Amino acid sequence: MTTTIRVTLNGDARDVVRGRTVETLLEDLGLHPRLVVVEHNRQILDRTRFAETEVQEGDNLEVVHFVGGG
Amino acid sequence: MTTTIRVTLNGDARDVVRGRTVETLLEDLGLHPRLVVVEHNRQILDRTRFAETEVQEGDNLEVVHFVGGG
Amino acid sequence: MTTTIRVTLNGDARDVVRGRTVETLLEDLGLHPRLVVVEHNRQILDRTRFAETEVQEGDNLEVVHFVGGG
Amino acid sequence: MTTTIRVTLNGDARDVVRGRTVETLLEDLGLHPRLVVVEHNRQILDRTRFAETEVQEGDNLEVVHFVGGG
Amino acid sequence: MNETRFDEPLIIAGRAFRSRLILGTGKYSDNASMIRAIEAADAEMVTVAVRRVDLDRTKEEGILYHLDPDQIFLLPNTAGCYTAEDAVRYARLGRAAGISDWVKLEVIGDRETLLPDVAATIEAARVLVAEGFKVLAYTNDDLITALRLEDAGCAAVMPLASPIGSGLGLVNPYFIREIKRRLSCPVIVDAGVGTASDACLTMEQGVDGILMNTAVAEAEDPVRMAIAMRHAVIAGRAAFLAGRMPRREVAVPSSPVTGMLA
Amino acid sequence: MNETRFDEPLIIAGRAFRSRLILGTGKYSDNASMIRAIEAADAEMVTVAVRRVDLDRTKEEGILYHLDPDQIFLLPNTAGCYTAEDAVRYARLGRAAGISDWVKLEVIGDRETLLPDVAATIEAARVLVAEGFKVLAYTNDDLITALRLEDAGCAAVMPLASPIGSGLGLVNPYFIREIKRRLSCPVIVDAGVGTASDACLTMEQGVDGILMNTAVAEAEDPVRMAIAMRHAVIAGRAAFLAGRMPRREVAVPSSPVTGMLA
Amino acid sequence: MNETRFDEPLIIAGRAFRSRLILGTGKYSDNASMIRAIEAADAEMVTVAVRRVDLDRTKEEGILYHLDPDQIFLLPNTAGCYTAEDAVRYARLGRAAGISDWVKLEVIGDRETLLPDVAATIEAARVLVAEGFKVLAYTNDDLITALRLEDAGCAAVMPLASPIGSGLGLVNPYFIREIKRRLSCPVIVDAGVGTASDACLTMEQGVDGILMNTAVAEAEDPVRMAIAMRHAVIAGRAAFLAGRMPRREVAVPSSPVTGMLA
Amino acid sequence: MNETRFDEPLIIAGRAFRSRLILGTGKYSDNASMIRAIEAADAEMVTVAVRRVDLDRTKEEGILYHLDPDQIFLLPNTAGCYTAEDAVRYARLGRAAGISDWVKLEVIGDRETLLPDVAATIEAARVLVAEGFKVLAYTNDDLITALRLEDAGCAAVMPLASPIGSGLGLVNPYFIREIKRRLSCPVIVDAGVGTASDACLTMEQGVDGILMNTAVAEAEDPVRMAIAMRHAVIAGRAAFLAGRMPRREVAVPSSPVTGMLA
Repeated sequence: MTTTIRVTLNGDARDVVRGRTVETLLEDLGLHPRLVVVEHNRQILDRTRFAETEVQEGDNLEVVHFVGGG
Repeated sequence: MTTTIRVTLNGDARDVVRGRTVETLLEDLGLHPRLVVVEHNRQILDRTRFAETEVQEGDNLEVVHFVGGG
Repeated sequence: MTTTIRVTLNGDARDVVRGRTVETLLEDLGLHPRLVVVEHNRQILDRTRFAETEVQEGDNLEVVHFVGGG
Repeated sequence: MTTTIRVTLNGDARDVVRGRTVETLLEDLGLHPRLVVVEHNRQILDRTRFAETEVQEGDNLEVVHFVGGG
Repeated sequence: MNETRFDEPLIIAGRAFRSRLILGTGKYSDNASMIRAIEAADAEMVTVAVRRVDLDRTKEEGILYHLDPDQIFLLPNTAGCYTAEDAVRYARLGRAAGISDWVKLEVIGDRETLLPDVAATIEAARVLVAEGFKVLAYTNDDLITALRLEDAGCAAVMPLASPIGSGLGLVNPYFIREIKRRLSCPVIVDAGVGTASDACLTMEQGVDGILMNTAVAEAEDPVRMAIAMRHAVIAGRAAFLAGRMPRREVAVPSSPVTGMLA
Repeated sequence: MNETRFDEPLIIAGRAFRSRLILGTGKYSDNASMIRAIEAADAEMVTVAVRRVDLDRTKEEGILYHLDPDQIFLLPNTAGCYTAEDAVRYARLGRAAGISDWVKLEVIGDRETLLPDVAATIEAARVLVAEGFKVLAYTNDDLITALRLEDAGCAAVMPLASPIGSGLGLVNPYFIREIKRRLSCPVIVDAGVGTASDACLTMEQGVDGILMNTAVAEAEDPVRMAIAMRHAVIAGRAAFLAGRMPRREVAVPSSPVTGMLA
Repeated sequence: MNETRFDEPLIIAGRAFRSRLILGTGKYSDNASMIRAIEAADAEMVTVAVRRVDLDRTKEEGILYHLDPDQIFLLPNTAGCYTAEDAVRYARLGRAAGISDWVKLEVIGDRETLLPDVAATIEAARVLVAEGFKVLAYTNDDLITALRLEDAGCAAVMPLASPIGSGLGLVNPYFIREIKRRLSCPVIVDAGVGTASDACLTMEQGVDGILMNTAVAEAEDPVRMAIAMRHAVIAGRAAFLAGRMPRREVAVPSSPVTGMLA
Repeated sequence: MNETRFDEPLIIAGRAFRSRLILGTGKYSDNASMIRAIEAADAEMVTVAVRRVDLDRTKEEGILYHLDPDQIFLLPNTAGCYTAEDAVRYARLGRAAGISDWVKLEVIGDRETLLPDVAATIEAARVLVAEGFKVLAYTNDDLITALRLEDAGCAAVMPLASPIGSGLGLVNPYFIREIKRRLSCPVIVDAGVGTASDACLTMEQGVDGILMNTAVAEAEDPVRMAIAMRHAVIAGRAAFLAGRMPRREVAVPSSPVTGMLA
């Protein structure tokens, strides 16, 4: 059993250490959970569930935030 | 049995002698069959069938033609 | 010798007691010398000369002021 | 006595054989008298006088015509 | 090159028209004026409405007493319809007259402005195209709707210049120009033209033709205005094809700047 | 009523013109195009400039080699003159050509904008009228100046639509309309028209004619634009005479609102 | 009466805004300029877009690093969405940021013109309203669509002045005025304003506010343009409330005509 | 940068003005409204007319009973004069009031349009400048005349936007822009502004200020319109200084096109 899993993160395939939660994954990426929104397999993931949600092989994660726009 | 039937003609109730066809009804009204179009109970009636179509009690007839319009 | 002279004041003929100066004439009219300008026989009369300028028979006086305008 | 005279023709100094009339000068220039207008020393020269008008030393001639214009 | 040869004919649904001016036949003070205006305008196609025969009045009102479909192409409209269903019904009645299977489709969305209900128009267009109609669809100046109407199979798309009967002219030339640029089918501007310069300016956007009614019928002198409109449409078309000079905020002399006298 | 009969002729200084479109002859790529454009425009009068004969080049450039004054009325201009004195000189030279005593007077006040010097124009007009000229005076769109030019005896007053060669069209219709309303002599709009709709809109103000040059000469296809302008001037004139419908911000149906089916 | 007291606040979905100018936050050369422009414009609400975090670049790009939602109301948009489904997805993501349940809905119908797909916009609006969103819907200038969006429960309807980023200004004041006249919900004009006079003219139609982005962000000096826009919106609003003088083609003196000297 | 610091003061004849809005004082329903409008407009200079004292009526009508020349700079005009001689006479009377040697010169050429007689205006300007007046000369929108007035030594040139009291707004922005571009002295647009967007658009042409009267005095609510005009002038000025975005007929998104979700 490998120690990494493969997920799709913002459209790109990415290897992630097995057992990371969304919260720890964001930490790894240097992102502040309060400043992003996460869509987990096409469902918005409530911020309160970041800590309990473990990233699984094949997960599709979208991490978005607000940028300048008109 | 009465000799007239009641039909709706262009929205108005009207008594018509029993046994009139669309063709003879138009004649009674002084209308040229070639210059009008007849809707019979919400179905357009082909001009070739005016002679054979007998007006029935309760029929809804719309007799229309072209008028000036933009 | 009559005690009045006839002058033209703002376009109208008007009888004025002989011996009035421009200053006293303005007083008679209830006008404040500082708020009007006087044209005396087509010449602008300096305000400092109102007191010394006696109104003469046949004088043409224009008394003007500022009004609302665009 | 030289055989040429100097004139100003359309702004340029030009040597012309002595004794030329306006008519013969135009001929020399290949111009049709009916299609041009000549100003001779600032006076318009009537076409009927082209033949009789001899070009003199120092004359100022303007030969103009119609061109496209708006 | 004369006026009849500077241009190609307008082709709609395979039918060629020499004239790019289509007239409505409503609102004239009398039929004689209407006939004379149509002739003066040199129109080859006119719109007509479908209405109940008035059984209590004179039969003179039927327009076929006045216009010969062999002489002038009649385009039945669905004016006055507020639903796709109604418009389809009127279109079928118009076709049943036996003249053609063309229809000027309009589905109105609002009684005050007579602006089209574009969703219902698209819906009706699909039904009518499926039934074999040649649909010329009146619409607003929205490109997206125009594209959908073309996709639906309309024979021509007819965006407005401004509201029906308003005479406000071509309010949004950008949108009309963009519609023309993006569609492949003929684009006929319909409604809003008020006078000749409006028609001329509209044609200069490159559109294929204009349909108008009130501007002619309600002019003080409809026949003279019909003459005006005929020339205006030709003028605008020719100017579009000619390619106008550039606009510039500097002046440029028309006469030579050289050759001046000293 | 056809296009030649809906209108009176234009009368200037006692001379009648069927066409209300006057063309300039400058800026064409070649003389053949110019000739064909004049024909396509159906112009009866064209302007020409007075310039020195170029003694070193071909004599082909004289316009009388190309235009027959018996066929088309030539109107000499004073283009390029910046003083009343110069304009008078050029006018006299133009008259000496023996064609007519008409002149299109222009006295320019500024090289960048080619706007007229109205004081010098009025001065020159007085001199020329006294010498028996028929003066058609180019001017700006100022009513007061136009009235003075009429008082000076000008045969026609020619206000601009916008600067010469700019193609900006009729920028100030109010001023042009007011000039026309107040003057008795013909008012010919001169300069600034860029395309057919400009010409049409200008004629709709009621003016008597239009003089243009660049709009035709610098169109991509001058002959087609000449056709456009011919029709545009007729269209605008006819629309003016016809009397347009009112503009209104409410819609009014063109088809009957009664007689709808239930 | 001073500038803060001549008017009522703008109320959208129960929330009161003193400022009627909403700014977009895109296209600024840098965040500092954006912040200063927002301050200079005195805007209380700005739009933001929802986009993927760029995992390979600096995290500075998140706008929450620069704007404090407690200081300025952030309105997430669905810019870039071409289907109702996508727009709903983006709206939900925007709401999940936890700031508010407001969304500026836009569903684009065409990549070239960025014009809205009105059918898809209405569809998405219905879904989002049912989910409790406060929907401010970007749309074209079609009254019928605007009425449908209001019927769908939108908190505000946002018709365009002209295409996004075009700077063409208010092309069709008639349609905008009619939309405002007929809707009960706030009407905010969105897109197309290019300079201050556009904003002023737009507000003079009676609309409740303006949303703009490019006009400020792409001005040569965005902060000065933000000042301009702040004043222009106030000016247009005050002029609308004041009731303008009539237009007339005759002159009327401003100074008394009596009391002149002889 | 706040609104008082984004701009330089307006300097006329060496005197600095913070406000670029000059108001006329005619046509108000009552003096109290006039005073409040002047305050709301934040004007520093107002025009006044010279008229005979009405000896038979109340003396209240003198404007110095209402306006304190130490608080607001009064600019006497020569309104109502139809000759250079009359205008000079009125200017002298105005100066004799002892407030300043400034005059707003106007010499009218026509009672219907109130358009200026430019020849007489230039003549009067020369006389008055020679007598030491600071002449602000009302004129039409002709560049050549404006150049002559500057040459004559005018302290400011005041071209019209449209006729006095018409409210038609800025009809010819090209001419006004050109006048501003070519003159060195201040250019103040005078007459014709009808509402706030007119004022804003006028200032965007780069001119130095605006004088208006009827637009404020005849608004339904003059004080609110004065507020509108104050902001409109600031907005137009700031927008001019800011440098507007380009106009383009293609759309450009305001939100990023990258970073969209899959």
